[in-house]
Amino acid sequence: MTSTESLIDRKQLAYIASQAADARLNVELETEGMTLNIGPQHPATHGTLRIIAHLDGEQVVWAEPSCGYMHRGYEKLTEVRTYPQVTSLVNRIDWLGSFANEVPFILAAEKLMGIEAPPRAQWIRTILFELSRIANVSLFLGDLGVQLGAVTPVFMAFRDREHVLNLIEAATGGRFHPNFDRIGGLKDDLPEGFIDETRAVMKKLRNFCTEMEDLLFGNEIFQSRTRGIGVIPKDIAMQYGLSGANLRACGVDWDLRRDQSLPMAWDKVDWKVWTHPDGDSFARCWIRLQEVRESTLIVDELLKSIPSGPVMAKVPRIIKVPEGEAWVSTENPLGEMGYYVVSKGDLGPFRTKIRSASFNNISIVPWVLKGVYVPDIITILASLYFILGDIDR
Amino acid sequence: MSPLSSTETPIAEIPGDTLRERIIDDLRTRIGADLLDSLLKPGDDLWVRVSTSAWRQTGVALRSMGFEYFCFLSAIDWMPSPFGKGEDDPTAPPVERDDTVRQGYAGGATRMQLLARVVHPSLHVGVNIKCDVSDSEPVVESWSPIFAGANWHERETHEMFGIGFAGHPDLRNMYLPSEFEGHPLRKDFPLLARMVKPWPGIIDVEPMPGGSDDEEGEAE
Amino acid sequence: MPKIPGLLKGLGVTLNTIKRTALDGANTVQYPHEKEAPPVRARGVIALHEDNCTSCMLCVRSCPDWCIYIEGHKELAPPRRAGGKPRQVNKLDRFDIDYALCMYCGICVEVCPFDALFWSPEYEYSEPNLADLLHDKVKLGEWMATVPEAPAYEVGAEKKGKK
Amino acid sequence: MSALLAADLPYWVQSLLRVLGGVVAVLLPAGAIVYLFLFKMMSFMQSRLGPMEAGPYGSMQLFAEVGKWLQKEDITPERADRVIFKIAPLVVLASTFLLVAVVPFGPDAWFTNFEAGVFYMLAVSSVSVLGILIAGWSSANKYSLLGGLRAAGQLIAYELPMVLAVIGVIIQAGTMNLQGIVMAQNTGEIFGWNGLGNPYILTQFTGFIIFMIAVQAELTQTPFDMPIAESELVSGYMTEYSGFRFLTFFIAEFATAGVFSFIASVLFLGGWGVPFAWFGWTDIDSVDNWMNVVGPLIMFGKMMLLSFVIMWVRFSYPRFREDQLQRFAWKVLVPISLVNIMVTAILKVAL
Repeated sequence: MTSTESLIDRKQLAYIASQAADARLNVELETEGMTLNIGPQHPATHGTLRIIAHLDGEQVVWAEPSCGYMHRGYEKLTEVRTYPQVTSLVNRIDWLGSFANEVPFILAAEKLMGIEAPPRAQWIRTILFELSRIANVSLFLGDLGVQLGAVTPVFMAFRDREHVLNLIEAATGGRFHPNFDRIGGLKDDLPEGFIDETRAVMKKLRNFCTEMEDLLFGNEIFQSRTRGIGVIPKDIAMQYGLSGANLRACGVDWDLRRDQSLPMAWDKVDWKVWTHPDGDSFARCWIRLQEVRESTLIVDELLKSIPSGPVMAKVPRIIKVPEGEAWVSTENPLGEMGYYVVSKGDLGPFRTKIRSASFNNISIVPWVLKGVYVPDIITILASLYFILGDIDR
Repeated sequence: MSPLSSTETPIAEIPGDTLRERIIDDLRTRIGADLLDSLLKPGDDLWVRVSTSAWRQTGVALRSMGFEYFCFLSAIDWMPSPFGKGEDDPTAPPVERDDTVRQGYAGGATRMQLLARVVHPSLHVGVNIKCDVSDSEPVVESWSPIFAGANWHERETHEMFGIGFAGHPDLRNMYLPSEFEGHPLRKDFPLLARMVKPWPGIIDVEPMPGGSDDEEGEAE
Repeated sequence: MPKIPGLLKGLGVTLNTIKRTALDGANTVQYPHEKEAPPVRARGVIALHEDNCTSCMLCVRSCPDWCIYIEGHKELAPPRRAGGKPRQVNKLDRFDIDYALCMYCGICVEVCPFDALFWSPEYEYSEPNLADLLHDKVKLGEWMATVPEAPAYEVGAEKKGKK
Repeated sequence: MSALLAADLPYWVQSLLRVLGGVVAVLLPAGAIVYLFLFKMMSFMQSRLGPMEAGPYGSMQLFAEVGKWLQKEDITPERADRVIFKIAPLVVLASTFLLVAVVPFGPDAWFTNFEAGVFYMLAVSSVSVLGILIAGWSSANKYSLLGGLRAAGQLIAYELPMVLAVIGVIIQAGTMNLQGIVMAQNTGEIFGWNGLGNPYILTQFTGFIIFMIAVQAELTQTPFDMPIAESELVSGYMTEYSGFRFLTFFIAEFATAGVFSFIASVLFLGGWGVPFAWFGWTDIDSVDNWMNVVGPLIMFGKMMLLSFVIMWVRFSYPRFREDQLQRFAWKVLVPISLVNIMVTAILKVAL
């Protein structure tokens, strides 16, 4: 504990000292601070997040996010819904990777019921999970360009993400909100031609990653904008509960796909967890880029070994989950997404605590934004990557 | 600038139940009798209930045991909702609802319980910690000096359940306007969406005009 | 080989894309003139096969948004076998889906035990007025014509073609 | 427009022709750049087709956009400094018109032809800073203020490399008259070979690169678009403008891009001229009259080429941060251009 606190203290002391020096200068120059509201309607917040930034010139003295413009009360809503109805709800938490939201909830319910989906369903779940990760993070890569002033990457991202969405739609019927996961398996099997189509699309996505590397990540301007900006040390990241690529960018080798046993197919294939020692904005973005590519490889591998068989285990027609509590979290596109489901043996959950990744990821913003410049606010926010629905739930 | 890099570590060992038992023992030696109850579901997860006064101390102990990763903090209201799911027929007699408070894993004595989860980043094992919150004085010591990330979670819990956190720097509302009254995630807070509109699921099929009550073949 | 500066590489990527767009065509579709066919499973709109509905209320009750409204009455129908007694059946008076509320989860289609509800990939039914999105059974019935055949399954699937 | 006509026409006709010519010389490049590069090239870079509905291949889209902007309400923020707020876009546009006044389009096709043309050009190009600064200040908006201040800092910082880059050209040409610079390039020779003339892009390549970078910054195009920076400052100094006034800014942005490309082609690419040796011309009086028609076309072609580069860079790059930009200007561009001047001067004297 002491080491972490002293680190914060040291940083803050250094910051206070620099502020005091600035303040003396400001007294001489008679400058005064300015409060800048970034959002709720602002191009950089892609949603309705508001950042209150107190500026001294273009430097941030303190900044604080103010969320809740999109609070939908999902934890309350789950309490009046049945288990099948909840999946269509939690779809909308992180709306770019919807399918990934359903999985931990369904797994929690399955855990309470003591059933497990058949292998084919596990495979397809994993494939769709990775597809939604690709759909989500590839849009992040494009959006990153826009936040940094490059207009072209976002269109390339939309172009190639479209193929992934088409795949998800062909399999599940919903482009954004698949609602395909069921307790005990999946709603349906894959349609004909899905496997070949997916292989072709994965190739396109890898090409897209290369393009992004050339267009954005290799660009010296991009590097100078992101390298060394918004550095988050390992222990601070842990304390704030940062997860996913944000945590791995701090050099923590932790991926929930690998580091826990879930009835999913990740442990059936060989893949790699990417980490980066720097902990800055560049590292976070770079990890995400590598993860998209890694995901395409995972999907390719899974498609090779997909078992045949049913996609639905035997479950009663009316699902009542036995009394108990369960916590399941998975490595979602944004980070660790978990559900703490409390059941009282009813048709619906008694209480669901939704632990969404962005809420934790964005709670570090006041810490990390201290002393940066206004343009860096945008870089850091973009690299932390949040989705409003995932913060506010 | 450091070079781009990646690591390739073998799949870590999945934490076993012996590890979890060791954690309970370790925690017991650190906080003693304040560890009120624990539950270990084999191959699943670990629940620990500590006394309200030892909440902060538990956090410190867990931190020093290596549970550095703060996952979430929230609360559970164990009182069954007096409103049900809002799927009642207003014409029918009111349904009887069981309103006994039954706590979940690791027991408890009060209606409100605090629930938090911290994770050991290298052992990949997590602990769910619970603590009772008294109805009369719902204040618990804050975890935010131990886990900086608890700040927002405590704000959220304060707002949604009305639980106070002593030592928290800034317990403003996160989501709701500051003048909002009530604590939405408490079970006695009605969900308005289900109150303002009648349930459409009430069977609305006109019987045969003066017809016989012959039900044969109805379920065509 | 000397490293090409990232700045030039970036210019190369955009130039390459220009070339690709010019030669292979754009990735966009000129919407009102040409349309992309949605996949067969696409959840566009819910179509109602009115004759199959028995107003059992299962769909209404399973709807998370409470956006389906059913009213019906009982009626005598001709007997199934010659010489039998006339049957009493439920006839629909009203079957409305409020598409302003619907979140396209498809639970109603799934729970329907009598195959009265189907998904159609039809998507062009936007309305300037929110209230006009409440579609009645006539409108829902018209969409039955657009319901496609279910696609075949991928290799390895257990079941073979079903609704 | 032409000095040949000047002798024969009454003064008011001359003035009218000059004004009309100026409007054409500003609006035509602006329209061409917007349609070809902003609408079409950017779309093609992004795997889409761009506007297709208005006219064949969307060629009338620009008129539709103008019509749309003209219909929009002209909003002045309540706490804005009204008069200044309204003047600002006109000041920015005015600097564009002032700039085009010295650009020669042919042996006799020029608006004014005075000796200190380069000096004048560099001077009036800074007028737009004034417009941007007062637009940012008078909007009574924090984003606008930040944008305006950034613009002021940036434009002043890049004025210097631009001036220094041009000095090399002036030294080599020995004149500040733009027409004279065109002459010098087209009558020049490379090691005795005059088949290409001597376009200064060859000898002043460093200067050309620095000039183009400075132009990019001067135009506030990506990677130097911090004053606008839509993801940070919404639209910077333009945030509060709507309707016609926004249109004015918009036209000014692309027209200035065109005019700067004109100037760059005059300074570095030989301007309107073709190598005089091709036709046996020796000086400006011996140039055939048809160059007054072909010259503007050549200029237009070179302008499009340079604006293509400007726009290509704009659509490909992310943007710098304000302090990085300043560092780049003062620590990289200024020293390099100073060295360039020195080398040019030494070579000029030595050779």
